[in-house]
Amino acid sequence: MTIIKHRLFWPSVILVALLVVNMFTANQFITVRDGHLFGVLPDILRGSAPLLLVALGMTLVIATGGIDLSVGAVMAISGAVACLLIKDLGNQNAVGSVLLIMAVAIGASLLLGLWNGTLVAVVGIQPIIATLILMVAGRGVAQLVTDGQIINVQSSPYAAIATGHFLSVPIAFLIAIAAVVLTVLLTRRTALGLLLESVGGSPTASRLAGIRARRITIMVYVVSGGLAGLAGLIYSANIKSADSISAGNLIELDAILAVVIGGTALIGGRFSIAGTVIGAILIQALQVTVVAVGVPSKATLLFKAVIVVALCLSQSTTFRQKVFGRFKSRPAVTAEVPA
Amino acid sequence: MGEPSPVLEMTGIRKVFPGVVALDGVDFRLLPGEIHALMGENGAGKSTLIKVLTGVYDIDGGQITLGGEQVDFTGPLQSQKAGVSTVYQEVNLCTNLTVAENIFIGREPRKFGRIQWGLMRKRAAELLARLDLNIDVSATLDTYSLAIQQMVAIARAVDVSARVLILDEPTSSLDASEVAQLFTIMRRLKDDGVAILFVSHFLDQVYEISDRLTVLRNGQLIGEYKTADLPQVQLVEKMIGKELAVLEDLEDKSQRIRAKTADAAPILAATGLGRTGAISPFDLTIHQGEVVGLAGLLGSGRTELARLLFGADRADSGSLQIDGKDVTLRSPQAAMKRGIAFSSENRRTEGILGELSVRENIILALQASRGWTRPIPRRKQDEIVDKYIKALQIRPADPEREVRNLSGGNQQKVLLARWLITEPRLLIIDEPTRGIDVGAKAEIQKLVAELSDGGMAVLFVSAELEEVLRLSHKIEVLRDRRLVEELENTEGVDADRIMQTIASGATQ
Amino acid sequence: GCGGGDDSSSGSGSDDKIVLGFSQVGAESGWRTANTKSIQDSAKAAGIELKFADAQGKQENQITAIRSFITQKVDVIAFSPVVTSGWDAVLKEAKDAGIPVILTDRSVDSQDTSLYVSFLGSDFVEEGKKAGQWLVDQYKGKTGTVNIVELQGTTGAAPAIDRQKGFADTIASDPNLKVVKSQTGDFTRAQGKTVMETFLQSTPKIDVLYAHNDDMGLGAIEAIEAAGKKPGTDIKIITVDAVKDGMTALSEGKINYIVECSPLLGPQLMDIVKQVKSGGTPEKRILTKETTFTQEQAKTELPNRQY
Amino acid sequence: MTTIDATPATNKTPSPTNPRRRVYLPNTKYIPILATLTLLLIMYFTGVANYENFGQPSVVVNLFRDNAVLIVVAVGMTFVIITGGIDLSVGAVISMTTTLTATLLQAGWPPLVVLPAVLLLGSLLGMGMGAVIHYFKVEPFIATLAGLFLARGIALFINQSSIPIRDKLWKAMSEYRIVLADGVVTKITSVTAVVVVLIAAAVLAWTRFGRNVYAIGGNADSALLMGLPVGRTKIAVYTLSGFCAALGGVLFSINSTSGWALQGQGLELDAIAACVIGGVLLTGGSGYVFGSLLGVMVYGLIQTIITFQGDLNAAWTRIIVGLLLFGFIVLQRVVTRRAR
Ligand SMILES: Nc1ncnc2c1ncn2[C@@H]1O[C@H](COP(=O)(O)OP(=O)(O)OP(=O)(O)O)[C@@H](O)[C@H]1O
Ligand SMILES: Nc1ncnc2c1ncn2[C@@H]1O[C@H](COP(=O)(O)OP(=O)(O)OP(=O)(O)O)[C@@H](O)[C@H]1O
Ligand SMILES: [Mg+2]
Ligand SMILES: [Mg+2]
Repeated sequence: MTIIKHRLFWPSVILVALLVVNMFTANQFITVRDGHLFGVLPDILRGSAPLLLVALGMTLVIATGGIDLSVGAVMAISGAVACLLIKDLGNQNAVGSVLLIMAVAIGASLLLGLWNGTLVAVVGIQPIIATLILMVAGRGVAQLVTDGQIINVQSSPYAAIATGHFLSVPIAFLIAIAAVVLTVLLTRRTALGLLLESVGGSPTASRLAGIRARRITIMVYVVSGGLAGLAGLIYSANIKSADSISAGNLIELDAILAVVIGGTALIGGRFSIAGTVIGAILIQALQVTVVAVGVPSKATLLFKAVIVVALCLSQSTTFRQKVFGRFKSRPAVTAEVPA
Repeated sequence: MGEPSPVLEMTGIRKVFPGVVALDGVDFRLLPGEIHALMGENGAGKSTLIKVLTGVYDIDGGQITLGGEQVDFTGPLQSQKAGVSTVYQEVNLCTNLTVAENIFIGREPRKFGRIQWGLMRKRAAELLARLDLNIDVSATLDTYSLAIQQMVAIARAVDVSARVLILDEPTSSLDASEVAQLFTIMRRLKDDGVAILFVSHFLDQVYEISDRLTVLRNGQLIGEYKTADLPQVQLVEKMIGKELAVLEDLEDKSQRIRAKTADAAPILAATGLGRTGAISPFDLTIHQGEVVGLAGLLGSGRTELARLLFGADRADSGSLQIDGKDVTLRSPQAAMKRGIAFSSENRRTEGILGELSVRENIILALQASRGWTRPIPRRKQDEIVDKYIKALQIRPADPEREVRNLSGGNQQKVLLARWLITEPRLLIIDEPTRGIDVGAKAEIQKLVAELSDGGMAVLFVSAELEEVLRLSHKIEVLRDRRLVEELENTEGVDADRIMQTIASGATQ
Repeated sequence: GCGGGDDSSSGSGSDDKIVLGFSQVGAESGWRTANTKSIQDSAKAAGIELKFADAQGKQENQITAIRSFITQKVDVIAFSPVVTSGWDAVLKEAKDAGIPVILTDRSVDSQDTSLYVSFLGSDFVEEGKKAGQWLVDQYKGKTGTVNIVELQGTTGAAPAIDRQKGFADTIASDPNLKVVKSQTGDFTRAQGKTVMETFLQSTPKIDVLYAHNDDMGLGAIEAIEAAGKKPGTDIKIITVDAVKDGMTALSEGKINYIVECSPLLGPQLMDIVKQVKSGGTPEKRILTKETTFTQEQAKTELPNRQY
Repeated sequence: MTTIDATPATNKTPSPTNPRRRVYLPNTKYIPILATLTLLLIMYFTGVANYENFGQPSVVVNLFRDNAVLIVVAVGMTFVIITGGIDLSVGAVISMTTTLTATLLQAGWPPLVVLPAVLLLGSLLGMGMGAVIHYFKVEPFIATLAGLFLARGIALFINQSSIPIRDKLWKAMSEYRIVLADGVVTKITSVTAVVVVLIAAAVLAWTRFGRNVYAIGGNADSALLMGLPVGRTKIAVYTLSGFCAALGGVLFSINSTSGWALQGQGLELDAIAACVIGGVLLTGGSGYVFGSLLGVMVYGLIQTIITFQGDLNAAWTRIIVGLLLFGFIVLQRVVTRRAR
């Protein structure tokens, strides 16, 4: 009974249902081949890594009551920068240089995050507009970096972050999970999570409680930028090229959706990283399922709409009460009014 | 008995929240033309009863009849239509709208469907004038202090010609003259046959205005009494279930002599500190172990003064010395670093974080001052929180409950706890006893006295003059956003003397 | 320097210089960028002043741009329509203003063909047909069903619809050829790869992949290799476009056949512009010179590819 | 908009009406709008100074015409955002409306049936989303995102390709020219947009519904306790937004005499951005229709400048749009802050 009431129960059920569907449609759900995991499930997990990373940063931003639309553009820039530099390497397979280049790309993404954070926290621009600026201009910058063309690289260490395996698990997924664990530690083992939720709950009250709201706000945008940059690297490593035009296109919407599915409210305050993880994997699983069951492309969106509607209703306590709970004579007016 | 039949009758009301039975088999009735006080400690269930009545909450059991007919309101809209006009406990208005709109929204004067702004403003101004309030009704509500907002809420409720008027702690931040105005209006309505339900933690007010009272304790009905038949002491006993004895030792002023402060260097000294439009430049010194009270009428600038000392607003003139060193407070953190704490009068928007738990709310300020990298270990948190939940009798004593589900008084205690655990050297408390029940209020006063004996300086702001007089070593009197006089709180200083100071200032 | 990099900010009044307003669809792919570049470069070379507007894939932006060209009183307007329908009104405005319009790359379905002077571009249906024809030829006389998966372009985009149609119509002649899965890959490498991964997981046997552009095909190749199969051998691959990366893969044997869709319309367009301006009437329908490539042809052609 | 006059400048002086002050300081709540307007004018004249033909009246007139759809949609969005919500479905509703209109007209339905039918459908979809948001307490973002998928899904399901409209009435509406002055011509679409703005502004400023919208955005819980019809109002604003989007779709179909399932992609973001640039707060409770109109104009003017510049490729177009937006917003911020 208490499990059913849990916020994440229904998203989890839908996720499991989607996985079960894939179990039947797929040749292999999960097997070991050449010493690593192979099959739909690893594919889904690997494929969800960029979205997971972006959604993770988005969760923190949303917890402070903000939003970050620029993640897609940051992904594009980070991938473009990395590929441009790797392409010019004498030996593209030199692990050290590739790692250095990845650090440079992530550094650039952190700076972009800082730019967003500054606009929001210091200049005081509404987050949606502040990050819209970078969303629009950032992709332009990425296109400029790549001259509008796709830049190919032949670097196996670089490709490994997306397609390699470590201890037979896809590295991309490991990176995403490492980021998740790190974020959880960072927010829950320190006081950061509490301060974030406080700033998201009420900036005024937080300020009067002595919280440096501005610093925290800047920080979450920086983190979001960095994670988006990492996601951009994985995205581009996956196709061994920088595609500045489509990298991260519209990913902000999916990321926000993942966060909301995970039970973090857009107005800020309480956030759930576990929820975001489920949300992101769910979205990836949904995308795979659509292809796997052969939904014709003209009906794809309708199919997704049905799932999202189901999800959004399952998120609603009121809906669950009305449908599954005891039937009441009249609708409950549930105003959350403090005494 | 020749009692008229009740306009409102509630029987066997039961309301359960997850983990709490807020009301259990409560009966309540309201006669036409009476003022009926609903009494009980913080968290007794008064506000819940009112919300159940007006349809904000569903009931889990029992019946409500209004004017002889059984009703089942689905929301405030319905109850309002049925003639029940309500002022809920915390000011529930829309601060982004103008004063006039707040008063008239939902029933604006219209012509051909078009709102008549001029007429609306005129009527709003007239209405407020009857409450002795001359403010610009076309300014948005958020430019006014909480007390003004409360008056506006009252004006709104009173203006609706209703059968039943419900006032949940309307006087919590009003000063004496506003209360008097309100009572005049209540009496007039009562004479018109309106039934009034009144909640207050001020026993004097209850005895002054009410005809009968109903006492709740822990969600249960204790009884219904004629006010005249029930002496104060007995009422308190019924409310808290035991005798109240804490206040006595405070009464004796002679004990409140500043032992250590006389020669101590001042903690804080303001010279010509001020902020344009908020408060004129003032001088103020606060010593260790000293309780400084701020007295003044609504909008006299007490809150503004306090905010300057905490860095919540930035001063634009004068200078501030802390421990003899010149400082500029640019932010609350700067003040906190120097041992200053400030609990805002506006607990709902500037104090509590509703979604967070009691524990998180309590440790917030301490945590903020330590920085995010040094979390307070969970065990230590639990220890501190437990201690203060006990000390301040926060109920329910569950540290993991969301604060927004606590009753108003208990939220106030949580805020107080938040600042006490930072062990400040100067504690600024703006209306700390607002909405707090008699027992807890006495506890808080005792606490303030103890803290000051222990060397903490306290800047105490309260609309209740008695309280200020009882606790303060010296009293700063404000008027029209100006500090007009400083009074040593010696024998002979009493409420009248202070009112005189304010009034004489007014004639200048 | 911005984009085209030329300094003449706005028509400085030299009367003899032709001003061409060009509204591009967007920059949705490398192909499109090459197309843009070709037009900008050849305008410069031909001494034509180019007013370039990027519509970011939106019809409303193109309409706006064309109207703005009319306001700016350019000499000729050219554009690659985002969609086929819905141009009558704005084209009529251009006609009223006496400005000739040239369509490039994609056509419009106006019934009144006097609204534009010429259409220069490829025929997407034809491209689909060419791809299908090659497949039909490959499997001529063989028995046993051939399982085809298709990576479509962006759902609703004209090339996606036409390339699918042309292909489907042609392979219908051989009942053995069966499209078992068809899903959009949004014209991108990443989507092409992801969708192909799932195709490989959910389809027991895939013989042929038909991708609506090279990029999706290249993404799919990654997926095929990751699944331990050999692209071009285990699974035959047909794509459209013939961009450099695609041609490289073709010459390496990873792709089997590419139908060209050339982005280098610039020089031809400038010729038509000059012709129109000097009072000539160009042909109503000018097809770009396009061909198809097999693996052998790719090897010889590859060094010449610039985009 | 509203006729409320002088509020004390935020220095909170308790003095009631001081008639003289009005002369010096504009009402504080109009400062954002005035700032936006001023900056917009500066931007316009910079354009005039720099580009040939920019000064022609048709540039301004075309601004309304090219952005008619966005204006109408932004008006609906303004209502939604003022209540503290958001509507992501508008772009998709446009595509659904154009596709449906074109399909039905092609199938020979009488235009006078098609018009109300599609408007009704859009409103119903909006109402449905509003109901889900209110009754089931679903976040507006996710509910309207589902609406987006649904509406575009329906559109794509009906027809993926673009469909020409050959109906006489539509063609006539599309071609009808309204001559404002010599050589300055506008179309039905822009007139419709202006009318919608005026009506919406009046509704927001002068009706009870309008006031409820602000109240809910200020504090929905309080609004409920004040006895305002919160549920009804919320559902109404989403219905209104759905209607506006459908109307936008109709204008679109008139403008282009065609229907296409990918029409209006990303338009929701443009509409939201326009509102926010025009001073509407995403947290709800404040903003004006007129502000949103200015926001659209800013957007449109940036677009116009880019076309007049005429030598920008895709990358530079994006960068310049971003920079202009940035400059505009930061200036707007600085000006508003100063004035307060
Ligand atoms: N929405 C809610 N969810 C859970 N518990 C609640 C909720 N509202 C009130 N309670 C609980 O119900 C009890 C009664 O609260 P109520 O607000 O009625 O007290 P009160 O008598 O008005 O107190 P006060 O004098 O402090 O205002 C309290 O224990 C409170 O914690
Ligand atoms: N009589 C009044 N007329 C106009 N505005 C007033 C009046 N009283 C208060 N205000 C408004 O209230 C605001 C707050 O004043 P402040 O908080 O300093 O008062 P206070 O002395 O703390 O009184 P209280 O908190 O009891 O209202 C002021 O900014 C002012 O705008
Ligand atoms: Mg209460
Ligand atoms: Mg005060």
